[in-house]
Amino acid sequence: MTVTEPRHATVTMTYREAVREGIRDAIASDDRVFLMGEDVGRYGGCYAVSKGLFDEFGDERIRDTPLSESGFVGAGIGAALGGMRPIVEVMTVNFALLALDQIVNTAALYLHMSGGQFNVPIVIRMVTGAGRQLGAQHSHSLEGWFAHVPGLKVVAPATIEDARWMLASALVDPDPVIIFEHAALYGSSGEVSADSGPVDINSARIRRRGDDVSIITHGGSLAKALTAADELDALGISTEVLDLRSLRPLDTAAILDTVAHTHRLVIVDEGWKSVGLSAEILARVSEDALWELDAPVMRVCAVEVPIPYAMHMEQAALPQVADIVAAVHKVLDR
Amino acid sequence: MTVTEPRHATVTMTYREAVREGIRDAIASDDRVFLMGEDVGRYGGCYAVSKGLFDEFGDERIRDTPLSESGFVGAGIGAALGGMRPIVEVMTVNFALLALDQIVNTAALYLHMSGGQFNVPIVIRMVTGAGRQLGAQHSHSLEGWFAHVPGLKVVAPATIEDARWMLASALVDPDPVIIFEHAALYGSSGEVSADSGPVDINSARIRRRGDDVSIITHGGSLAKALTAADELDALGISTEVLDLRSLRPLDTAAILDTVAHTHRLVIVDEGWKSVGLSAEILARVSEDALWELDAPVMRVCAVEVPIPYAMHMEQAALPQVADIVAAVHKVLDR
Amino acid sequence: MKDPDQPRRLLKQMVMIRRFEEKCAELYQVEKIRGFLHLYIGEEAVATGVIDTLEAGDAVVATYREHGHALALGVEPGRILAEMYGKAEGVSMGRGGSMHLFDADTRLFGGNAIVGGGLPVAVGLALADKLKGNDRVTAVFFGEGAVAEGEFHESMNLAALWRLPVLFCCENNLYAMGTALNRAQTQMRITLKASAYEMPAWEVDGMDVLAVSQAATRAVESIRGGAGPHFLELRTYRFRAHSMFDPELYRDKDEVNKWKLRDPIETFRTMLEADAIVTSDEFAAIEAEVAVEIDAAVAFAEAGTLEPIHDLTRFVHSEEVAR
Amino acid sequence: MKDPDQPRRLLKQMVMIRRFEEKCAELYQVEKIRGFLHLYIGEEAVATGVIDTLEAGDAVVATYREHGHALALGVEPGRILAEMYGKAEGVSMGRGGSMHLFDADTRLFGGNAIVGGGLPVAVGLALADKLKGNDRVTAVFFGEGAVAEGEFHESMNLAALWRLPVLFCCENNLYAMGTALNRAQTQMRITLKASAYEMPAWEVDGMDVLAVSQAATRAVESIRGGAGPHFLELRTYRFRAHSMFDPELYRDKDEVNKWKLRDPIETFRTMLEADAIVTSDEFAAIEAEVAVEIDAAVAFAEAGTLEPIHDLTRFVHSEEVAR
Ligand SMILES: Cc1ncc(C[n+]2csc(CCOP(=O)(O)OP(=O)(O)O)c2C)c(N)n1
Ligand SMILES: Cc1ncc(C[n+]2csc(CCOP(=O)(O)OP(=O)(O)O)c2C)c(N)n1
Ligand SMILES: [Mg+2]
Ligand SMILES: [Mg+2]
Repeated sequence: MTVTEPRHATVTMTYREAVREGIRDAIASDDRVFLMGEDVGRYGGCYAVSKGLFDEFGDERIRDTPLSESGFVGAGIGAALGGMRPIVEVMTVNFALLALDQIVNTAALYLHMSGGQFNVPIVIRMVTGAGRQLGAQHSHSLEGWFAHVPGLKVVAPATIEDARWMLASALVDPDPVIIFEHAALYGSSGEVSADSGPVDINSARIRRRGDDVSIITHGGSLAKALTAADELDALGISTEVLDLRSLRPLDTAAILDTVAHTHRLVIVDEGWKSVGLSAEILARVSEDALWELDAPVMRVCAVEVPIPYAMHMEQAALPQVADIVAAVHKVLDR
Repeated sequence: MTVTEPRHATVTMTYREAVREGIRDAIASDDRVFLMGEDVGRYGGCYAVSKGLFDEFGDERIRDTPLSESGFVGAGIGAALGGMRPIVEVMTVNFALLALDQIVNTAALYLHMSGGQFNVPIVIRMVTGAGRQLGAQHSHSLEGWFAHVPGLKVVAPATIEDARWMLASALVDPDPVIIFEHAALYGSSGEVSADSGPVDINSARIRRRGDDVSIITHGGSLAKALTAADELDALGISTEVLDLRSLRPLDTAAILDTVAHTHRLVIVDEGWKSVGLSAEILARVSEDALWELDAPVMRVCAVEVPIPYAMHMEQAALPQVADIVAAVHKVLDR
Repeated sequence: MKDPDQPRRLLKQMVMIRRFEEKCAELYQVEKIRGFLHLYIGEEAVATGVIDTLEAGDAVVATYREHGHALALGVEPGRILAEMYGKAEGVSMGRGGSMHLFDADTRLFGGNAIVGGGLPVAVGLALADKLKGNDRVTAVFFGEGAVAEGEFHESMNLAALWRLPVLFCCENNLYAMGTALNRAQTQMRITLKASAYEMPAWEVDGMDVLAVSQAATRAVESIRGGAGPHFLELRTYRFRAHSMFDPELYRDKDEVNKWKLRDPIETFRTMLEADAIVTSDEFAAIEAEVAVEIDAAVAFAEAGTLEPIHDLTRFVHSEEVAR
Repeated sequence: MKDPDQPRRLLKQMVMIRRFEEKCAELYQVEKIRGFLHLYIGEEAVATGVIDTLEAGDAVVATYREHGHALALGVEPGRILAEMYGKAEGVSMGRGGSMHLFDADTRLFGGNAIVGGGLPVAVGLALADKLKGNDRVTAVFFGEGAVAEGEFHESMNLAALWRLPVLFCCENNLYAMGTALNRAQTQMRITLKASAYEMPAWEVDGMDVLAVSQAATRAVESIRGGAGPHFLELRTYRFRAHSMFDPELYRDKDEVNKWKLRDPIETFRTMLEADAIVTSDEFAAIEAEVAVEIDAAVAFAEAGTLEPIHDLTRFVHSEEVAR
């Protein structure tokens, strides 16, 4: 039986509001869900994401924590084991380095080590990325590290729609899901379906169709890739842009499909190049679609240097639209 | 002026003894060097590496620490900043997850953030790898994580010779060096030059020459690769084996050279495949030597699952000689 | 004594742990058990006394030295041994081994082999209970070595701050592998660490199972009464090496022998016999029962099967359908 | 008072920090300074009082709120400001910014923006001094928020255990971003944390620069005398927001105003004037000197140059030749 899908109503909001609405929804609709992290409550969230939620839900469900990343992430894992559905906010991935033991040695391993008895339905949100002159200790992009670890799922909402709805899907997932929100996105705004409900969080999505070359990217770099595609369009180069959305598992089929379609590939990742996410995408293409390639793949990544404070140096260290455009020219040899 | 290199005298020892001799040498010859870590002293080291050194050098230079990975690794960094040359032993990489903040946010960044003022001449040794039925929390191979981070150097001695002499080079290096020792290697023995002194720790080395196919590997997997090469030899397949030795920086030239020579490549890495070290090697080959490849590259890695305890399952999870042989057949299509 | 069965129960439990682990040591020698094996011999009064006071629904988080805790919780010896054999019938299906005993039925949440790693998990389990309004307690066991870890400190603070129903059980056996407590802490009165979090903390003779039971009972009652977390320092000693690989260079035989005079089973048995609560015949009967159970456990483990290799990638993600 | 110049010196130092940071706030508004900017206004007595007692060769490890510490150490204001401008003439060549001031000459080892991250580093610096037989002290500054971090606990324990020459300076300004101390700790007497490591610890009025100086002097003397690490809890308050992004929803104006009555500069100046140690003319002269220095600093920063982009990959590894 085929029914005509009703066109969803849409509303306009910022990425920040979208994340907040997702959290509000989840807490309002499921007693087991609560938000926990540093300054998520009275302060309103370091990036103002949870502003207002403390007044709405109180201190049990919007729980401020002391500065104890390993402690409260582990407590979130324990609460998940105890039947809750915690959303744990680690302010930024930079501080998550203090919580990796719990994320990797506990959250990712308990299901397996217990022979399937204990799954860990935790969602860990964290901010990632650079670009605001915060210096080397506040500018890491370590999504690739997490994407390396079996037992974790890793997603990166790049659009307002995904910011709004991925959380619901992550909370339905019985296993640990890490959500990376790029700091630069919070202020961006756009249309969102008003009632999508959980969305698929395992698949990549084409954000722009094109025929000459593919760009694969995620998170904070999507906007740059789309801008580059616009510029290239003006030059008569038709660019396809694939947003990975899920970093673990990677949607290999979608990756191979776009390569099979355009035969030329540029990968854009704000993380460092060596042993990063871009390497894995390149590796999969080479393993499974080597003969589809009409040119070597190019990677546009952060320069392999701690991210400097000075604006001109920071910008030079990060992938820019011009770098993407140049890489496309290179793989097209024109 | 060319002189005939005198053939170095050699001695036979185990990998464990080689590491110990390296440490003894370093401490005896430089007042600034000391060894610090959990149970390195009175206990003799968790893997008996430092056995006897406590009696020889005393508790200041063979310093037992409480169980505080972040604390004592950070203290090692501070001591290095203060003019010492600490060798910090983190019992295994599994516990290093507790020290990553110090390794990444301090050791790797201080030189850069200080505009070149403060280098951190620390050496951090840790055991890596699986294969002894220690279960998921004691079997990680996370070399790839460290190899991702600018500011670190990462080496993996796979031979007795490198176990003996890489430490000296790491201590000469003005910046942080991480040394990965695979647990399975400690009991192996072989010949070592008696007085090599610091060796180059930036380059890979061919461990076996061959013409039909290349295997690139490191650390605990080198022996498996060499065994596979022997088996393949019996079948008339000539295999070249490259030992990476340095995981950051990677010796790209050596990687490309062997590919240019054989045109077929198998990468063996005990770490998980996705976003691991093997991906980077594959990526570099695809970027810079795509047209040299006569077949897609194959990766032989750990299955993407936490390492199980049961022997048959653990062995099934890890790269085996048979897997390497099968991969070679596949890339050779015979 | 309120519960007339308790003495015999505690005694039998300790004997069971002791004989079970002696068997494990044997089986390790003949390579039926592999990997790391940490024996609890000498420390039986601790798990026995504490866990005896817990109720169904309470949770336990333990370390890699957790056979005693699993047995005291009532996990079947055969399934524990099968786990160490790496058999599919093991508590963790052979995926975990000696260090990773898990059991959903008795709410045993590991078997955690990262020193200090179980502490935040216990805090979270208690948080879940508190949020749900359950009247449950989570008991977490850890060695005195773990007290130096940052995770210990963060967990203590969180539990105290949120007044969570956690019973912190520090098994102070004086050594962390080869590191004596005085090489790890200047302030060796571990209960003072708890005071820094305003947490009630008592020093308990961990070689005296009744003392342990009494302290734990008092603490658990207080926790259930809403008084927040409590801390027990249980002073004990391991009679064996840290693991099967330890040459024990760091302590001398005299010290070990002195502690063996305080063997928790011997002293308790002697007391019970003196008080005519358990006769020597009854004790012999206990030993006999235990021997039978252990034989059955070995038989069970031996008869166990190996999980098929094609199932290797199970349990990376849950198998629930409703995603 | 033994050192007749001290009062005027301390006063001027505090005024310098205050005016410097007021200028920073202005420059942030016009986007000359970017990134995170954390002001020390209100807390000047702490860095001023402690650092005044240190000697050349001693080391300082600070946080992201460290302009005051750098100035008190004698780092040139122009080079600090140039750093915040991202100029090559900055103390860290523009690589670090406000949160990462480093200076080899005065042994300022950061400027660490990971809460608690500087503590183990300080322990290590002190370890180096102890191993070398240097008679040096390392002072490490951190907020009361850092006390919850595991790295705090591990560092305290190591320093105490090894009797290292560390002066732990906890700048207790009652808030960690928006989290009041009573939301982070049950036991709010922070000195009791130090007691858990048998470390001498004193509560000090951090709004009174002489009290700070006296406590620090006593502690530093004791440390140099070989008594091991000491702990100061310096009770203070930040008058401004946590950073330039903070809407300050978590505390009310009344509280802030009450603390402003205890402004460390005002109270000290009033006292010195009452005691006729510094006249109001002299104070005006200090302000004038400071204003000149700050103008010079701004001019220096403005005149600074941008590091060439092709140098981006410098300082990933050292440039020493002898590898
Ligand atoms: C984080 C971490 N560091 C180091 C180890 C290695 N290790 C295993 S047991 C142990 C000693 C722990 O001592 P304690 O906490 O006193 O417990 P006990 O073994 O005495 O019961 C060590 C260092 C580990 N498993 N985890
Ligand atoms: C490990 C870590 N967690 C979180 C942060 C974010 N953060 C920066 S400053 C701060 C508050 C610290 O408070 P406190 O230690 O009291 O110092 P204060 O800012 O009051 O001087 C926080 C949470 C961080 N930088 N590092
Ligand atoms: Mg112990
Ligand atoms: Mg504060």
